[in-house]
Amino acid sequence: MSSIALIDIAKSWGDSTALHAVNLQIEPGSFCVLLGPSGCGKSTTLRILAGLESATAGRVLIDGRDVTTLPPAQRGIAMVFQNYALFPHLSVADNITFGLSVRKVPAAETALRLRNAADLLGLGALLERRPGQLSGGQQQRVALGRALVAQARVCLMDEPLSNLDAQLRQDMRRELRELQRQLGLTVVYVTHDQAEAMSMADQVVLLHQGRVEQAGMPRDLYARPATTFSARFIGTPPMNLVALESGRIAGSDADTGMQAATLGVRPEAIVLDPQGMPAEVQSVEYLGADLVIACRIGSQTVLVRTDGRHHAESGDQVGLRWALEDAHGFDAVGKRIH
Amino acid sequence: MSSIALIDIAKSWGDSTALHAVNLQIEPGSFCVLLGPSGCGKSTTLRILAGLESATAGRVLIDGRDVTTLPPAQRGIAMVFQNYALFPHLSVADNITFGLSVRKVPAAETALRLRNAADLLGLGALLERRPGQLSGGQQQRVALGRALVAQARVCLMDEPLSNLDAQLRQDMRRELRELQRQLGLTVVYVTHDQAEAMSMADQVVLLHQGRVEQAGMPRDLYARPATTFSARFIGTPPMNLVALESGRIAGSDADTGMQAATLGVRPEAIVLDPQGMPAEVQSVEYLGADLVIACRIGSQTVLVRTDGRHHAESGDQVGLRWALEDAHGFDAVGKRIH
Amino acid sequence: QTPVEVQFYYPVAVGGPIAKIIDGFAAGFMKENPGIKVTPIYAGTYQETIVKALTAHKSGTPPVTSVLLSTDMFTLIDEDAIVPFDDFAKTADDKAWLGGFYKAFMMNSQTGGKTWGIPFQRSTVVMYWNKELFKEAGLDPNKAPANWAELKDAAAKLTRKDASGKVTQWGVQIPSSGFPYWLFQTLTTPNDAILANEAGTAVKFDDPKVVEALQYWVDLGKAGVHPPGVVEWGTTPKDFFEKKAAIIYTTTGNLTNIKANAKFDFGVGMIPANKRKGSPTGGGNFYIFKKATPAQQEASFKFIKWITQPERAAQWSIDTGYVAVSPAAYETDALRKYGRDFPAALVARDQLPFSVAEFSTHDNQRVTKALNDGLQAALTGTKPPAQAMQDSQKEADRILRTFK
Amino acid sequence: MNAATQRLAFNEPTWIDTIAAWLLALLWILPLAYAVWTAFHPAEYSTRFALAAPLTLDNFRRAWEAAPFARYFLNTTLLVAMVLAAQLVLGTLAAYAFARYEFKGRNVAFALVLVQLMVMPDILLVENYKTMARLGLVDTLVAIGLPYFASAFAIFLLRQTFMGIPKELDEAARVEGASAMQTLWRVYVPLARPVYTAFALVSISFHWNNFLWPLIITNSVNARPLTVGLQVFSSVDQGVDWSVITAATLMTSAPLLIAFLLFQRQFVQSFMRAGIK
Amino acid sequence: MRPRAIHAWLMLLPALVLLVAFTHWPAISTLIDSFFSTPKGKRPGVWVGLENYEAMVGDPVFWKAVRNNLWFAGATIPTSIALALVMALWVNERIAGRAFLRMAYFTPTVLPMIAVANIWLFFYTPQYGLLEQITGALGLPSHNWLGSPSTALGAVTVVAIWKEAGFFMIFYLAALQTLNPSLREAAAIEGASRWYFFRRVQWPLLMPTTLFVLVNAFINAFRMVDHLFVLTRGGPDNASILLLYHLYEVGFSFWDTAYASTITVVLVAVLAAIALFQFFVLDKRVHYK
Ligand SMILES: Nc1ncnc2c1ncn2[C@@H]1O[C@H](COP(=O)(O)OP(=O)(O)OP(=O)(O)O)[C@@H](O)[C@H]1O
Ligand SMILES: Nc1ncnc2c1ncn2[C@@H]1O[C@H](COP(=O)(O)OP(=O)(O)OP(=O)(O)O)[C@@H](O)[C@H]1O
Ligand SMILES: [Mg+2]
Ligand SMILES: [Mg+2]
Repeated sequence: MSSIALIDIAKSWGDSTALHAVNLQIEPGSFCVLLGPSGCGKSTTLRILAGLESATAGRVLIDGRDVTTLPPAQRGIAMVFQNYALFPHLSVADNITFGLSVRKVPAAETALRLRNAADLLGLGALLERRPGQLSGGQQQRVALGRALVAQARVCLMDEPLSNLDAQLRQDMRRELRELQRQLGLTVVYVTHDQAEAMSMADQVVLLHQGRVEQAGMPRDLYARPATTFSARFIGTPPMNLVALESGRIAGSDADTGMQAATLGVRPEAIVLDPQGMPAEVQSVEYLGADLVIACRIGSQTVLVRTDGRHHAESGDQVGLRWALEDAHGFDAVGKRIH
Repeated sequence: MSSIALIDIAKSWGDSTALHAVNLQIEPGSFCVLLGPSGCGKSTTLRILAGLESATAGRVLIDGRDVTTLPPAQRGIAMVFQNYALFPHLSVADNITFGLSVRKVPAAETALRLRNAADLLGLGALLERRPGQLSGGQQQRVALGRALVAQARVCLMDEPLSNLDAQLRQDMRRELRELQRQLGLTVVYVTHDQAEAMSMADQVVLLHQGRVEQAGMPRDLYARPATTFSARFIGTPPMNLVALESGRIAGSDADTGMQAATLGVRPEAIVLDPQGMPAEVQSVEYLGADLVIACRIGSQTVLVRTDGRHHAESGDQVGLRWALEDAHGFDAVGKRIH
Repeated sequence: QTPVEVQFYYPVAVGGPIAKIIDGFAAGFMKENPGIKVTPIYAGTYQETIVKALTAHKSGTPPVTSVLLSTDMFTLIDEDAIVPFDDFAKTADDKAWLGGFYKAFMMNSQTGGKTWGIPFQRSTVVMYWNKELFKEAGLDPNKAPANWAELKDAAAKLTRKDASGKVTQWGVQIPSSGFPYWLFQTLTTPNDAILANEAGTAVKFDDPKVVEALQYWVDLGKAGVHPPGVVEWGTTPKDFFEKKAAIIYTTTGNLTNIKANAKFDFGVGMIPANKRKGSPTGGGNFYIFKKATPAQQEASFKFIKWITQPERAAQWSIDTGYVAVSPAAYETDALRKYGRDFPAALVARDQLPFSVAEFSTHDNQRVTKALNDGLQAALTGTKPPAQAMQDSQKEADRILRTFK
Repeated sequence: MNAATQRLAFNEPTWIDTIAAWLLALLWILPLAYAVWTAFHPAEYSTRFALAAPLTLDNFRRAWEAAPFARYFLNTTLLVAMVLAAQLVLGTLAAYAFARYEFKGRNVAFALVLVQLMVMPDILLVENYKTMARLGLVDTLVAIGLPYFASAFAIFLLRQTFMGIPKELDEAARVEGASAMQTLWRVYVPLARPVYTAFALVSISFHWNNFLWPLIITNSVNARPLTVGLQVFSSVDQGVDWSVITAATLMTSAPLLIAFLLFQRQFVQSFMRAGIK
Repeated sequence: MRPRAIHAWLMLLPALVLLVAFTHWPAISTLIDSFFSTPKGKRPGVWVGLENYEAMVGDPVFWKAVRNNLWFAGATIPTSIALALVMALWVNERIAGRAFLRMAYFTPTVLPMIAVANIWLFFYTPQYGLLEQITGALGLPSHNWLGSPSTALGAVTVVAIWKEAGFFMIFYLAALQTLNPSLREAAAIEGASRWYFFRRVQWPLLMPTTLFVLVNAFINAFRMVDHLFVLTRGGPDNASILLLYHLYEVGFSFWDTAYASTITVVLVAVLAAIALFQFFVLDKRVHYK
């Protein structure tokens, strides 16, 4: 089990700065998920951790040891690259066992690990293929396999499941989590999938424009977003942020009884209740299990998530209601006040 | 607006067969989503449609015209590649406008389309960069941009949003759908994201091992899966498939009143009700808005999706209930019976 | 006692199994002289051989002896690479041997009263003519043109054109690529001009007789009986076989080749005379290198003397087509018989009394190039002959300045 | 992605290209074609192209007998193999250092390497002869090869190639714990295969045909390469005997031509981004 | 020094040692020789300063060689590179008889120059040479290609182009094989013509190879003289003389080693300056990640 610390890490390429003084503490044996919009610096953070990119400033500690200038091979890490980076000239089997053969792991052990990984990832029938003969998802699984067999103490994964179907992803998540617990791996995991972040993470780190916006347990981030950015970023559909004018929803008389610049309320926290706040249905999105209804109150639009078997049509008049504890208040600069 | 038809399309590489006699009819101006597990042949279908891969058998019609042997350029298509296929030596702007300059679109028009696409995709500040200087998601957006500015009548997209964060993906979906409607594009879209498939598609085609498993409107696929495969593939968490022994859930006395080999019921259709079928909580997964509880009845495990604010612990005794119309019956080979 | 080892570089400049013959000689010599081990080393063309020899010399490990062009004598002396033979010729027998070579060959082998080279594979330029074409042109096939006037005359008759006026057969062809100066000597010598002095320190390119000789050559071209421009040496025999040229000037070394490949009756004759008869000699001499040990030098002297004995010289001549280097060789039974069966082989010998040294001076190649450039300039019409020769003379004077 | 095996014909040569390519090829192969014609016919057909010309192997017999070609073949094969092996090893190491390492003096070092391209080896004959004499290597195969072991041409070529290898793969290998040497050997070298093939073909051809230096530095049949044997026929004192030259040429070049036909199959799409998104 | 730098130097070491021993060291001694007179036999070379350089400036043959060489370079470099590219583009694709075409283009590299030059000699021979047989059949007048000053240089240039194009073809071919085929697909979707695809995609991505080829073509234009020894020997009257040939004459015929060193020094210095300029200026622009 390895702990990881990033201390004041910054990274720029010429004028463009990808990371500004990122600080991060990851407990040994924990599963840390990096979350954030595209281009916020997740991969860069991972690559600095791996030693593939040199930080412009700051230090990287693994197990308390300063590894800032150490080459990747000496950091005891495994990594799944966002772009897979498979060796095109090697078969799937050789790709997966590349690291093992480099480290001269005995043949029997290698074969065992390969078989396990291939079974886990459903690659058993493809071991002789070259990467060029695989589908996108299969390539991604090979990349994942390569990192798994390494059994490094620290495993960095950059969107390792993004090209897999829901089913498989679901299975993989479970397996990964299990593996991580079993082997006591410290995992740093980049994803843009909320569900993934929520279900897997011990700690979620939300990055925004090269800064840590909020870090904490998943439930905390969901239940108590520290900023409007956090609030909107986590949850699908995102939290409704409604502009208030002295406690009333802007452009309406609906009083929320809140002293805040912005009111936040999650779509799934809103119930349709004819006695609730009057609103008009603007549009409806069908998502299978759920229906997402966009409703208008005053000048604001509020999304409501409800059961997929519901029927609603644009123009319908509905009432909205939510519990007080589901209402979040933010100040003018987007900071949580209550 | 262009219609598309695939007639008995098959594709093999040596021994391995990616597609077996695929038949597909896509209405002009419609949005067709290809869905299916990794490696099922989605990309291959798209590439055959594009003329990048030659089908081993069968014909491709676009607008009724047989284009089976036509080169890609003459098919009037645009495409987002699963692996992006960006030109590494060209700037983002040049990548996006590559096709326009091929077709000698006037400079003003080119600039306009570029600006629109860049705005839409949030690439405005990156136009001078090379692909190598972009994050994964940014690269994907460039690939998307290149297809969008082409304004071809048929647009093929291979997991165009897989590397974007939820927020952006949400926005992009909406924009894409709007653009498609506005321009009357015929879109064939590969995704592994259920929500995407459900919310965007006019028609969903579910592929399985190189065959069309089921094709239809999203709601149909969700509401009336034709096979157990469809049933499990669509919906997250997937539909519970419970083995029945003469109407009872295997290993228990719980009578479902169903004459089927397998009973299907969606996790979101199950309500926790102390009066319901008795079950024991095995594990709990927290997903922010939702909580997924795995419960045991007899020898079977049933997932239940419930409100994220619920609390449940492994070992709790609960009762499960569902409406009769939410129960699906399948025969021994997995075909729907009612 | 270990035998004295004699490394011996030799070039191959003609076809045939030269290497085998040389190896045979070496083996024969070693049988008679068990204390000496001769190692013949093939060293490419003449040019490559001297490059190899001098490179080795400059690195301190030259061969003991080598066959190199007779014209390289001054170069080798200037490089201080060789020793004269006089030092080794101590006995009367040796001296007699030294005196036994044709005078024409010794002209290139001696300077300053010393003998630096021993003639070995020597040749001279002769004229070959196609008897069939002579017959067709109404000329006597057995009588070769003997002087310039006859040559020009015959050439005119032998030149054929096709309907479009394109020449299909040239009357005479004197090659001028590579070493035009040598062929030029077949014109200057009959015009009674000698191009260089014996010491190799002065040349006479602007001598009116030289210019006149050049003018004659150029005029042959202008008259349309000789191909225009520079004529390739290497293809000249082929031109002859192909009946594209009725008369050619080329080396006696070509005799075997022409005999084998000409599908018609041909004649070999002396170079046509003008004021006198004459032709330059050519080919290679033995040299002994200075950096070899005295024992090696002695051994090589022995070998050279052995290999140039009349029987061997005769054999060498028959096998290769080179001219035998001494009158005695022509007196051997073998060569006599050969001469009887193939009289053409004796033309070179008969021409030798009139032959002169191949052009050679100090800083030889550079002076030669000055002459070659002038000749080619005149032949291609870039410069009038007199002008060309004056320019060459000036350049040569400049080069030879330091040797005066 | 899944491209390599089967592709539709788009942007591929048209029949016009095919014709043009063939015309150019016929032009290019003309000397070889001429060599074949001449070598297999009696000398009088060396300039005449009559269909009825009789075939003969006599030219080959004459050529074969003129020098100890069997031994020369052996020497040349050993020489070429030795030189190629050394060039590849040294060139690969140096190219990798130039392509993937940042260090002080890199540009100067590279300039020094490039200088070899401009310095013509023949100019260095005398000096190099002296060196070989000092090393006691004169008249050995090693002496022929040694000055060519470090090839600026190889280093330059491989450097260019290595620079084009996706950095992602280098990174992946390093993360997997591969040392620089392992990365080089297991990632760079296999990916650069077509370029290695190209270089090998060129280097083999060059050293198979190299003449002046081998002639000068060797004396005995035991150390001499084929070209020394071939040169016997190029003496122009007697004029060019095309029949035997071409026969000798075909005889000595045939292994190269066959090797080329076999090796050219190595030029297969080995594109380097197949596993990279 | 940082460990990575040490590592790098270690990898360079074997090559550098050999280069120094067999290139740089002799090159430096050549440089030194150029300031001395040619040693002749017992007379050792003496310091003459720049005298050799002055002699070179006054040597008309040298200047003739320079002019010829510039012309030769101007003709061979662009032509052979262009042809090499076209050939490589062809034989990179599935074209009928691909193996044969590849071999045909590569023959100039395989065949020994000694023999090849003699074959070209036949091609150029007046009256019955191949060229004459063809032009004769077309009713054109006979011409002595190698023997007239106006065509000799052109004739040797053609041989050089023949040799170089096939040589460079192989490197372009190898480079083309490593291009990402996805790009071709993307371009095909966008409707790019072959020319457009070449111009916008293949050509820029081949730049590292082009740089390599360019530097070599440039140097070869001053180094390729083998065929001259057989074809024209620089003649007639220096009409086809090239610098290196002149250098050979001076060095190995005239044995004027000091003057040969002088020409070598100038030639190498100029070539190095231009080649290194090409390299260091272009190199930054040709590599894309
Ligand atoms: N060049 C090839 N040679 C052999 N098999 C191939 C080749 N390309 C693809 N395949 C196989 O064909 C099948 C279909 O591939 P395809 O790329 O269409 O899958 P996909 O549905 O797009 O999967 P994913 O969601 O993982 O991208 C896969 O099993 C794949 O391994
Ligand atoms: N080589 C580079 N030069 C300049 N800017 C770069 C370079 N590499 C990345 N960037 C920029 O740095 C920022 C962070 O990139 P990074 O790859 O870390 O994003 P990310 O969070 O992984 O995004 P994504 O989810 O899209 O993969 C991006 O804005 C990107 O454009
Ligand atoms: Mg990223
Ligand atoms: Mg795919």
